[in-house]
Amino acid sequence: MGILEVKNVNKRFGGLQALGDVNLSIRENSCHAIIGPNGAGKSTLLNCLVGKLIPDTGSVLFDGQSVLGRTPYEINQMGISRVFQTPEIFGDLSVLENMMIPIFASRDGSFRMHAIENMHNEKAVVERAKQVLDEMNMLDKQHMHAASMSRGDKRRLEIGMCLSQNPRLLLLDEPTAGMARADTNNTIDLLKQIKDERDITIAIIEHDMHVVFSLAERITVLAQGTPLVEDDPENIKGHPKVREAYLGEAA
Amino acid sequence: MTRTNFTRRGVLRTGAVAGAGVALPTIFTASSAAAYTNEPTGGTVTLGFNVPQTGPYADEGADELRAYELAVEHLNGGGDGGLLNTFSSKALKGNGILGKKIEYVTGDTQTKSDAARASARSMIEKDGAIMITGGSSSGVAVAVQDLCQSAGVIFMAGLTHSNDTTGKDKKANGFRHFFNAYMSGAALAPVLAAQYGTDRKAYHLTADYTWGWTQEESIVAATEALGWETVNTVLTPLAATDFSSYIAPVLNSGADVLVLNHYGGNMVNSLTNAVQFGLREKIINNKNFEIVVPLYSRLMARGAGENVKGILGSTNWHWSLQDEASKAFVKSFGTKYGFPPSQAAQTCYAQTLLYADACERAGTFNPCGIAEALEGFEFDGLGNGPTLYRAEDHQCFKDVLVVRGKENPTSEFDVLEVVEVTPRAQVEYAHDHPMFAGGNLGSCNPGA
Amino acid sequence: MLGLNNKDTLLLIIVAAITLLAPFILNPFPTQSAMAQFNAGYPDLMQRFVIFGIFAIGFNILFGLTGYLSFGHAAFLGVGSYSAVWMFKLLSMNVIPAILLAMLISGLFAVLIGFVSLRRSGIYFSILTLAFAQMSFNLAYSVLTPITNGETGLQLTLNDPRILGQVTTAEGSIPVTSLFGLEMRSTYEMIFGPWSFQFNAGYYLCAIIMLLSFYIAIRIFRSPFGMMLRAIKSNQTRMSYTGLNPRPYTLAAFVISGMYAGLAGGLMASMDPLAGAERMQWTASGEVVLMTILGGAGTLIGPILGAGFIKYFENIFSKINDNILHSWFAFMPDGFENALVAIVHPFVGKGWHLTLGILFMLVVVFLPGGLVEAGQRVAKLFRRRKSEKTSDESAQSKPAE
Amino acid sequence: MDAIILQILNGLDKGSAYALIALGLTLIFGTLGVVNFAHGALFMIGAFCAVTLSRILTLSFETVDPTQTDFLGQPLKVKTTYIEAWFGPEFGGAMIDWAVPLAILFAIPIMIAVGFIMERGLIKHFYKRPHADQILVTFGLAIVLQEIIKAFYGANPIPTPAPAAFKGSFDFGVLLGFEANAIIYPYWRLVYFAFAAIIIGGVFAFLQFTTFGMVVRAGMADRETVGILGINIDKRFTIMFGLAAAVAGLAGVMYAPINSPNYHMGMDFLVLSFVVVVVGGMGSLPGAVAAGFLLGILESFASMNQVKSIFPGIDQIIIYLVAIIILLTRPRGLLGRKGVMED
Repeated sequence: MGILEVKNVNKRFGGLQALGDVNLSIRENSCHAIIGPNGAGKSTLLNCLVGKLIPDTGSVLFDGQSVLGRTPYEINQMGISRVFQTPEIFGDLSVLENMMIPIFASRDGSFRMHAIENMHNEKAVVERAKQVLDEMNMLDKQHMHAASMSRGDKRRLEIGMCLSQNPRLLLLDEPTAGMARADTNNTIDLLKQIKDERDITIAIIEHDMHVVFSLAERITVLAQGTPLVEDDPENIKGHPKVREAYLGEAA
Repeated sequence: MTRTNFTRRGVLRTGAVAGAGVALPTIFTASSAAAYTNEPTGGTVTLGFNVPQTGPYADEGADELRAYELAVEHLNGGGDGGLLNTFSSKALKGNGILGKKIEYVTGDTQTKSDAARASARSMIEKDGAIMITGGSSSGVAVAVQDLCQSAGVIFMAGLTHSNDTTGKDKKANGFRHFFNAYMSGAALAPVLAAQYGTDRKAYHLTADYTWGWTQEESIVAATEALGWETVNTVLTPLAATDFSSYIAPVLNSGADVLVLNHYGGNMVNSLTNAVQFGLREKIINNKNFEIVVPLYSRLMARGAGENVKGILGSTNWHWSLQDEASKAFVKSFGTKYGFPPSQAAQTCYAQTLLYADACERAGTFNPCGIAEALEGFEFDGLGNGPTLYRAEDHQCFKDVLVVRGKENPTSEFDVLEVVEVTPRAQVEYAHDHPMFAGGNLGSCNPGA
Repeated sequence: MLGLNNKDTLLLIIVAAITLLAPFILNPFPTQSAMAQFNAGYPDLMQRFVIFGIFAIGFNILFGLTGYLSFGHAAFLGVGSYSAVWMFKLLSMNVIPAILLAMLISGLFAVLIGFVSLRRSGIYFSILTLAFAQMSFNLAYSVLTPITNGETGLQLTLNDPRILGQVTTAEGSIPVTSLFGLEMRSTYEMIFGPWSFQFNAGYYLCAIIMLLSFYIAIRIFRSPFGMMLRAIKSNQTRMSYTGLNPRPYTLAAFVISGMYAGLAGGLMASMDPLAGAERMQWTASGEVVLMTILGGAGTLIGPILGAGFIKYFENIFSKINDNILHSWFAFMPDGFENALVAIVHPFVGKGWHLTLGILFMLVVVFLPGGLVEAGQRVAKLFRRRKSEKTSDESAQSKPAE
Repeated sequence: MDAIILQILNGLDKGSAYALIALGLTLIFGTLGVVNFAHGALFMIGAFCAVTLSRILTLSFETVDPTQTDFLGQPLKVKTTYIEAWFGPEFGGAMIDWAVPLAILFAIPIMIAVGFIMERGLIKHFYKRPHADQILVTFGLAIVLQEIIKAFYGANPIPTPAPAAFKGSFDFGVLLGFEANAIIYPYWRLVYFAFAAIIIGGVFAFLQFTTFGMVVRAGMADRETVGILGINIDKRFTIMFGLAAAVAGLAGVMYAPINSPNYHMGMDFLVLSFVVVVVGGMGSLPGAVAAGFLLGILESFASMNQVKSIFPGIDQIIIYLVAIIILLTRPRGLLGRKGVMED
């Protein structure tokens, strides 16, 4: 029984079958990649996991509890954090503040009226935020305006924000899309380090095979809304169906 | 700018020293050395002219202001003396009021109760105005009158036509020269009956706020007393600009007269719309369909252009009146500004003179003395014939004009013609008449 | 001090000093001088400055922090005023219960409107709030006249019950608003040479409440809650994927700012017990938007500056007439004098709207951050002159005041 | 039944004005992303184009008529217009009579010029600025434009009658078999409705069938892509602004006989037209038109006595009530697209 169990999930948009009978099981503390050609339904699937979309049929269980019908913030509070394709950070806030918000969210839940409380009395949160920034090697940037950072740093910050919540499942949506090679490698190193140092499950949607094969322990190939194969990376590389549906096409 | 800053710093220092000494402060308002609010001490006395300078009534406000400036000029002994020569009371000598030269401050009511009060308060608190006058709507008049009552200064209302100003909202410190909705009804109804017959069915469109309601009530009562039937009364939103959806059903209702209880922009638009719908060419119940606008303002009527031709209404005063006082006023005003005065200008001019005269006769600027001098004051020579300032409600009683939109105007000012001068006796009413009940004049407040 | 950092404490102290010394600062010109026209140190306007300051501070908590642009905030001000006047009519002339009720009722009203309007964001939210406010105004002007007294505005009468206070004074007038016997209108006048300064009880009550509101606003700005609100403005998607529910945060901000508006309305009624329906009209809502943007949205001091700026123009410029112009330029030869009067004439008195419109455009074109930016630029100019070595600090972004 | 038809007709007419103003607003929103609070002022300027033309046509010289006297008792100065003096009373009189329709020709260049100047001089600096700044600057501009008009024409409404040929009203009721006077409708309002239909149709055809229009529509759908294609968007934006100004101005010209123009008529319409645009859905031209007519008709229905007797004061709030209901049931208005003006 994996930490995330997707069973028979279907999703239609009008006439388009975006997801057809998707079954997926992600083992705890593994790194699971979901790959597939454009329009294979990867993002739709991801959106079904985080509460942005509700599947027409099927079930999604996280640690034995259904996530269906819950809002994104409720699902986050259950322990799922999401990293977006283009980094979603609080651009108008400083880096340190960006980091404090998820820590508050983990501590106080989805809403708390701490309007008169003083930031000085939140030393624990500040310390924790600085600690995570330090881990991300971003402590020197803590006073920067988040929006003014490079894309790689934004990505790093976003991942750091997710990690600060100690999520049990980290969902990454094409974390290196649009990045320069150097930034991509940095991100891979960062994710490797996370994988090695923490008890965390990572699910990654990715286009870049370099990233996938550097990180993934298990790979699911999605094509036309249906899982084609699920196997270890070595087996996927040579799998004829995958070549046909994906690599062959891409190559 | 730098100099200003130095001054300010100087003030701060000296102020702090003075504050430390606790020597100088004196109290005023609640209990002070002065006998009443803003008692003039120097050689001048300040009046506050509070008129709409922005918003839809800005032109009316501008005309009021012209009249005030003219009145001040005449009272200070300038110009041709205007109505000082025709006024029945001869207390005024053209040397200001009680020997003090008149100065004035102006403000913008914006035709909003709040803004009008703010403006009036600033005149009283900052400029030391001893009397506030002006305004172009009843809401503003009532609101400012209430303020003047509590501040302890006299309020001489400008253009305000609602019964409430001297009815349920009357105040001891407030005085109205202008006529009111009841008088409009009382003056208009007999003329309507004479012109259009007593067997008429009326349809009222009424602006949905206090003034509209009192006017509708007054006109309905006056016309029904003469045999008219009221088919329907419909309230229209103040903010409405297009009245077509209210006017279109009129023809089909069986009514043969449309009464527009609208003022200002509302009146211009509803009348224009009604004429557009061709109501006036229709024959209903074998009678010509007629439109009535109970309260006319010449300034506003100009906005309706040709549509006012032949339409009956009432007005406080009109420049074509041929009595000596009206002629003198038109001459002074016309010579100075190049066009004839409006009814708003006339009432504001008259109010200023009446106030100054009351001060002279009372020998004081104390509001209580002035109120006493004005209460029950009978006068003539201000353009409205013999007039009484009634003591019970501070309402002037005088002749009311029934006018009609002129068919062949000779100039852009020549919009209305006087059909009948309704004598004062016909528009008088008891001060406790039900339409005016519920108020309490209270006692005069000198503010000190 | 007071749980604020040094910079905020300094700001609060400066604002407090300016507010408390306003009767001096706003009356820099001797009473009889020609420039006395520009004096603003009389009770009514000083009260207005701080009351609209409170209104704008509250509006800024919503707009400046969350970015939700409400176009119906005047409705809360109006509701607050009506509640306060009703309190004067029914209970007593003490301002405390009136102000409390004003805040309570406007808070409830804000919960109701906010709950519905906050289901949408952006301009859809703005139009929803506008629609609610316009409905309130239109109804208050017409159908609801029994509660609001329509066109005239709700006012006190000699027939009000006032169960805990006196119905009429000994002289037979309507009693005046007071704070446990201290009449709001009582004024000490201090004559110092050619100057006169007015110290008004009502103003000081408003000023103290304004300082308190300002202090609370600073605390909110600097609190975790304030940070959450800024996060909402910055990125709602990230907000909800971080496990935070934006809706209660925005609703809380909406209600807080609604209560600020109600407080302002209650104070307005306490200073002058008449509540006109116009203060709920969309133009009044627009005015507070303009005040906030003009001063600098999202900054602490900006809204107060904006409020002061607009109210100054409304009250001082509208009162300048040709007579006064002539007295200013009287020292010049006649031809010059008349020419100058003719040039200035369109911008003052009945033309004050024109001046205001031009200034709106100038400020927004040249000072995108509002009046606060002007201050910052001047400050920066001085700082640069003083020392060149602050490069490290200025590179860091800091939230504006 | 006749009452309902009557109110539908009235609503169509009100709706025409709303739709025309909202159309221009939406064009500006959709293409330029600018919240234009000065749009009402453009409508007002349009109406004053009509006033101005009729003033120009009635420019006159004065002759003294000793037989009559003016209000000061001096001999009356009689005014004769130059037009009548030059072209004879018949033709000259006809030109004065037809001032409003003629003003359409007069207004088009003026409005386009005003639009160009506004866009080049002011608005273009605000494309990248927050909406709040756009609101402030265009609101300031609206006040300035208003005050300028007020300085020239005063605050009172100025009568601007339609040509005599369009006076009176048409009896639809008789046509449909109702009794006389059941459904009457002024001729000029019919003209206004037809005019609005032509303008709306023209704008749609322009956007649909011209290359320029296609680029603009593409720009409304996705500004970035069009920018990437290397098309000079700036120039087109200026032209769009001119077009929107012309639409608003023409709406104003033709509206002048319906309600006498005054300097603040733009502000009266501004709030309503914003509601219309939003109810229609930001950035949707058909939405703006549909919402204009819908709200116009509902407003007319709400003013029926039968309706008012059930809900007193409903005509005061109907537009806002409908706006709230629509926005709550359809998050982006009637035909709005996702992501426009939601931040």
